[in-house]
Amino acid sequence: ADLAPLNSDTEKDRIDWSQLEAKFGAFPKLPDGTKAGAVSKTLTNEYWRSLGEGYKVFGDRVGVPVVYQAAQSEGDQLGQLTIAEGLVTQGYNVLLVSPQTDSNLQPIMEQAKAANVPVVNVNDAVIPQAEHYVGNVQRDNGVRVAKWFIKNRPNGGKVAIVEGQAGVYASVQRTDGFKTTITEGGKFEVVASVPGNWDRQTSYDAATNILQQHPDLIGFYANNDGMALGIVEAVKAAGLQDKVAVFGTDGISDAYASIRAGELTGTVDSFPVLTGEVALETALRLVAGQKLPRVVATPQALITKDNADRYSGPDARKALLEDAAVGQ
Amino acid sequence: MRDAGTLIGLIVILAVFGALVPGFFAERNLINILQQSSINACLALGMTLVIISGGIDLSVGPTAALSAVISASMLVAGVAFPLAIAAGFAIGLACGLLNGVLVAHVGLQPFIVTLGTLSTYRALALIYTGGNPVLGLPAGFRAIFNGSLFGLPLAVIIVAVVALIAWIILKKTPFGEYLLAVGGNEEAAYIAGVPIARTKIAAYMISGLLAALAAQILIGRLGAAEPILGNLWELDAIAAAAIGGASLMGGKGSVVGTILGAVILGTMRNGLTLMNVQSFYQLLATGLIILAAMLIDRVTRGRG
Amino acid sequence: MRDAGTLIGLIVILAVFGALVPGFFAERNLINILQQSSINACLALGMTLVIISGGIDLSVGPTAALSAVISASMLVAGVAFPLAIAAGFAIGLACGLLNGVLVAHVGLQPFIVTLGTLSTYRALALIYTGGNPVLGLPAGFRAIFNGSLFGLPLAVIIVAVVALIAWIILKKTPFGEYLLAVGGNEEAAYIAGVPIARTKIAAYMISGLLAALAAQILIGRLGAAEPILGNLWELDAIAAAAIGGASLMGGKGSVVGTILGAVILGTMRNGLTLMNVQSFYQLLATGLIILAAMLIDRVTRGRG
Amino acid sequence: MSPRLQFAGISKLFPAVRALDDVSFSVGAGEIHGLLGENGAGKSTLLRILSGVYRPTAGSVLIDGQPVTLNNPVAARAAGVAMIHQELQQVPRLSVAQNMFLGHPLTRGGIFVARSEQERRAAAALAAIDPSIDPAAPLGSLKVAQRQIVEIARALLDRARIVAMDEPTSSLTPSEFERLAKVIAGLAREGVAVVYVSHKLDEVFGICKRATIMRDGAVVGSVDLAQVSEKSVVAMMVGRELAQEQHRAHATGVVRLSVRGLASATKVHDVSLNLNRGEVLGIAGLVGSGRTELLRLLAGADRASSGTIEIDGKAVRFSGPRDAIAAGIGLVPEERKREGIVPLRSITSNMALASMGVFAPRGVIDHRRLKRVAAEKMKRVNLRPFLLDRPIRLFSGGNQQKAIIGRWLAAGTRILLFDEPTRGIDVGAKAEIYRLIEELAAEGHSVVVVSSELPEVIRLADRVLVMRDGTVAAELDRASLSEQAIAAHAIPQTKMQNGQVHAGSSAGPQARQ
Ligand SMILES: Nc1ncnc2c1ncn2[C@@H]1O[C@H](COP(=O)(O)OP(=O)(O)OP(=O)(O)O)[C@@H](O)[C@H]1O
Ligand SMILES: Nc1ncnc2c1ncn2[C@@H]1O[C@H](COP(=O)(O)OP(=O)(O)OP(=O)(O)O)[C@@H](O)[C@H]1O
Ligand SMILES: [Mg+2]
Ligand SMILES: [Mg+2]
Repeated sequence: ADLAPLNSDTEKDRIDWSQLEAKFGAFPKLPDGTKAGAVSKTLTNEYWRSLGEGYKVFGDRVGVPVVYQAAQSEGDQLGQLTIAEGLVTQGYNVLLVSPQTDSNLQPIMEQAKAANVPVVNVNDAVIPQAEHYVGNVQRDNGVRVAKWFIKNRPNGGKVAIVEGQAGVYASVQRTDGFKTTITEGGKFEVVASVPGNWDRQTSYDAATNILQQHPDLIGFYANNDGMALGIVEAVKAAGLQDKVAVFGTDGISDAYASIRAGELTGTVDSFPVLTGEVALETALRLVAGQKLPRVVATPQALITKDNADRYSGPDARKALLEDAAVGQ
Repeated sequence: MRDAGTLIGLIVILAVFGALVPGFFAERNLINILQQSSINACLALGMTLVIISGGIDLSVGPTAALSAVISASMLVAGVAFPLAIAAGFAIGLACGLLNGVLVAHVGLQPFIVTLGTLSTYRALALIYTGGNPVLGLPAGFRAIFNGSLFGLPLAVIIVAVVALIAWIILKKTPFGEYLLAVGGNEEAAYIAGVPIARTKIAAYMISGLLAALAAQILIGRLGAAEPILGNLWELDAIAAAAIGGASLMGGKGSVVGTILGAVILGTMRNGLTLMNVQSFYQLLATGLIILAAMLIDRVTRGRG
Repeated sequence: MRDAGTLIGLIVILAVFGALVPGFFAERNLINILQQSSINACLALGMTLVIISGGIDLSVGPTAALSAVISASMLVAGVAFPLAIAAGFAIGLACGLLNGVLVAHVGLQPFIVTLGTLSTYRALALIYTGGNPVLGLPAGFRAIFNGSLFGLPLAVIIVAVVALIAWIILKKTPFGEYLLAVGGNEEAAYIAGVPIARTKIAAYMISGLLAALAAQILIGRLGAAEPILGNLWELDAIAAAAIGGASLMGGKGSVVGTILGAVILGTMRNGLTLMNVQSFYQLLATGLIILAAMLIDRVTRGRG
Repeated sequence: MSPRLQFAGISKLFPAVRALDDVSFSVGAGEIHGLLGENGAGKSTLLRILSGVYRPTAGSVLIDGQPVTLNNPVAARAAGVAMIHQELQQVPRLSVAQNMFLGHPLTRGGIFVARSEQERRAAAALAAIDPSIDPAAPLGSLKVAQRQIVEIARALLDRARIVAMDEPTSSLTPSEFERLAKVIAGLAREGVAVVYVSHKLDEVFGICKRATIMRDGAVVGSVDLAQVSEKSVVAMMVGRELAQEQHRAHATGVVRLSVRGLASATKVHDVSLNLNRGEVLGIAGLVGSGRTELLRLLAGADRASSGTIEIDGKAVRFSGPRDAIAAGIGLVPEERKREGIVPLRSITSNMALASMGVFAPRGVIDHRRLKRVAAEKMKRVNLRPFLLDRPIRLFSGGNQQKAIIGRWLAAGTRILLFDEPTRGIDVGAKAEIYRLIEELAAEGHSVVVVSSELPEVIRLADRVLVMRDGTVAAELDRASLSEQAIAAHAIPQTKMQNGQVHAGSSAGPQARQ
């Protein structure tokens, strides 16, 4: 049967990560010699390294070797396909892929199907034919930041967005989530939405220009943390750190450090290590023959100075489980 | 034989991976290498002709993207395959034409012209699609580029045919002589009656056409066309041509060498992946192997 | 005056933005433009010298990244500023030296050499840092590159001084003549006794040094050194040099033109951001403005 | 006393070619020594070894009896060798003075180039031959002849012990040669050893006492020029007696090419001429009189601003050389390296470039036919060495020229335009080219020959047009043809009076602002 093209943000057949054990029981026994292969976008971004860490943590826990590879740069679409094809050839029992784009790993879906290997699409770009997806809701990143502004800046004002690479799924979704949510009430005005190309320097320059034109700006939303940290420097250089709130996305460690130092206002952490653990668990449950919902949602949380400690360190998982329980 | 150096380079690389990676020489893997090299080889062939003519085409990736999204959206809208494919090719030719006219008639530097059109064509692809991928290509279309013949993927066969045609063009036709003459000494070629502008424009148009062909192969494989497809393709294509002995000063280049160059790059990617080399070290290896390939070539071919 | 065309291009662009963007000509914004152009200008100056010598340096971004992460990690480890900065400069020189030796002594094509080192240096920076940014640069260090003098950001003044030195080198010293000669007619230069290899190597080393300087300015500004810093810098630097009249065939280029080229690109980015042009259209504008700048240049300067 | 310069057993092997075979001879201090030989005899190769550009495969160079190692041009210069290269070795974007001091600029404090001092000294060196050349002008703005003078002047700057001149006068006029001869004599008086290569035998006989003659890379002999005749020297060069041929006319009364009021945007004004079937039309004039530009207009290489061209009574318009070639016109250009050859390509490819359509009737090149035609045409022009697949850049200038003539033979061109057809070409090949031109005329081709060598014009032309300041100043038929007659029409009257026979002196230093 043909699957409808997946939209990970709206798919009905979904389950929250916190309910995996409750609904599908303890982690099952795996066939001997099970090994997992994973490929992600690039290791030049901490987010993807943390995801790999999560794979390894869970793999070690259940005694499954995991090979984790990444393309040489973000946007290296065919290179990533080559890597994924190599993994299929080498006979891994399950593949975890975080594609560069919605379609560049499409052939893998077919090759893996032919080889009877389940594929789990982990985060970011969404392969329409994916049978399994583990990750967060990209749009929600932007929505959460917008809600912070609506709650904490009740008088509204001017805000600006610094986007990632033009045309990239995560970038489009995050931007759209923020823009749509924040403009709903009519109090906020998005005065600029410009490309930062995932690049710190570009974002710094863009923020400088925006601040110069709109000195009364009250906040920035950046599609990732690297860009947000560049913006923070620009805000500091303009002497506006008390007036302008800056938010990033991803929750890399530098972002936490900056939040604790009172510079970056906040970020939306999507807990890459935990995501990696959940993704591998999902993948291995599939190997064991369990039938799981199409989407397993992983946690997200808006991190600010107040709650930074709660979501970092050893107790993060517990905190997130609590959040999940509240949310249910 | 001028391409011997490149061939030796390829053999060395194959031998090293063969020794290090079990199953490297499995038929399935060798076919994988060819398939994975085919798109770059396709682009690199066009690039070779442009480079021989004394130019360079940085816009191949965005040309492919523009061609892909337009073909794809026509296909999704139900247009007949031949028409949709033809439209994609026409886009490729048009992109090449603009590059060629700016270089040949207006007299701008090829590097800058195609740097400008690199952004322009990409922007057009993004604007046309609103940044979204075009999904749901008909299975029939995908079958065209996804089939096999004699156990070889059709994409490989198509590119082999293109290579043969390019070889014939370069070795057996007046146009090939004109390319070499224009790149070798434009002034002399002019006095000898070579149609300079037409020759250059044709080279860019072929490059555009082959970018469009690469796009068709790719979207057939992927089942979707994205406006950001083809990112950084130009660097791989140039690297393949240069490893194959093309001189960026013009007047010099080889179809066989370029194909070998593309296969060297493909082999390297494949082998490093199979060895599970971490991506930073893969990047390192990529850089070093490009340098090594040029060094081997240099040593075996001698100065000049 | 050869740079008049470039100047006219800049004036046109300034006039257009001035008309469209309120406050565009505010002193603060003009300073912004200069500051935002300064890093590219710094790189483009080195690139200009390399291009004049008949080469190209695609590795400036990764050179800067390698220099940045090494300086930064020394600074964070508490090494004295001058030592850490000197180490960064030494890295830049070493990267340039390797490029230069491969081009001048081994005789490889500049495009391919620096395409190879582009990957290699980037990989080294990533491996060295494990992919993580180096954070927490001492405030004292940051102050060096972040200060102002006479109301101008220090970065701008530093680059202006570099430009002046580059201008003197090109116009007044034997080395400048050698660069023009080597790029203009290498054989003639050799026969005349110009030290070909040394001249080329020096050009690449200057380019590496200026990439390192750009890196210091940037990490001073951002307070962090990332191994992925400097992505695609080479294209901007080449575009600035080419808009400024440098010929990628060698033997031709202008310091003043390059600076104007860098300011044109900086102005464009600034103006488009201030106009809040959507990202796809910004990309389109970037491409079209590069083409337009070359056309204006072409028309005002005439053939050749 | 040992000679100033001695070549001892020099051999040079290139891939597939033995360019020099055990060459030995010597040149004394204060001697002007001619070096003669056909194209490809090895003269340039020998001098390139002397100037450190090539290294010999065997043998050595001795200066004042001491063996010297000349590994590169810098070492050669340090050993006291200055060289004027056959191919102009210059950087067009640098100024005249910068070119002259390239590689060893004068500096202030070792840091800055002392431009004004360089220009002063350059002007002094140039003054001996052509004071009108502005040392501050970009070299690229100079005409070929002036560039050659710059090249000569550069060699004079060094206080060299040995000056090697490889065809220094190939684009100079006789009057410029006269000045050069004085300069060379001055050098000899100062004890400099001069090696002088030229295909113009009268020059060699005029200024040299002794000469060494080479053939196929080996020395045939050294002779005392006072004791031998030109004819016997030529015989030594070519290995046989060259018959002194007389002009033979083949012109018919049928007009093939008719030009009326032709003008270019720059240099040519109101040129009208007729060219008949079988006719050889000579065009003489001073350097800069617009001859090259006229030929370029006729060949479609430049656009005419006004005027008409008719071929066989039909008006034609050229938007490029392609049109002219289609109409049956072909140009053998003046600057062979820049406008003639595609250096990396073979003789065959270079020959076939203008007639690819002929060799590829169905779109694909018929290589068998191409090879056959190439062999035939290259035999006809007597290419040496007869290696049709070898890149043309490895051939001597004369043989490159032959390949370009072969290009038009292969293209079936009916109107051939020769611009300085024998510049840098040896007596043997020259005779061959003259014979070719006459054969072509006899076959009914129409030929235009632009030449600065008046004997050449007189030898070949059925009729001569003299150009002055971009227009036709006179037409001379064979009856009234003489060097004096040509000179009288070529030289502007005012210049005649003060004896200044120079083109382009209006661009002199005084005129510069
Ligand atoms: N770099 C090279 N590689 C191979 N062969 C060469 C090279 N340079 C010269 N030759 C060959 O060496 C021979 C001697 O050439 P050379 O240029 O010395 O002749 P020449 O006497 O100066 O002739 P001309 O009168 O035409 O200048 C020729 O056969 C030429 O083709
Ligand atoms: N492409 C060009 N652009 C500008 N000026 C030119 C060009 N070609 C020739 N000239 C100039 O036109 C004038 C006529 O030169 P031309 O070469 O036609 O003279 P010529 O009689 O053939 O002399 P020569 O013996 O030097 O060839 C010269 O002053 C020359 O510098
Ligand atoms: Mg010679
Ligand atoms: Mg002339």
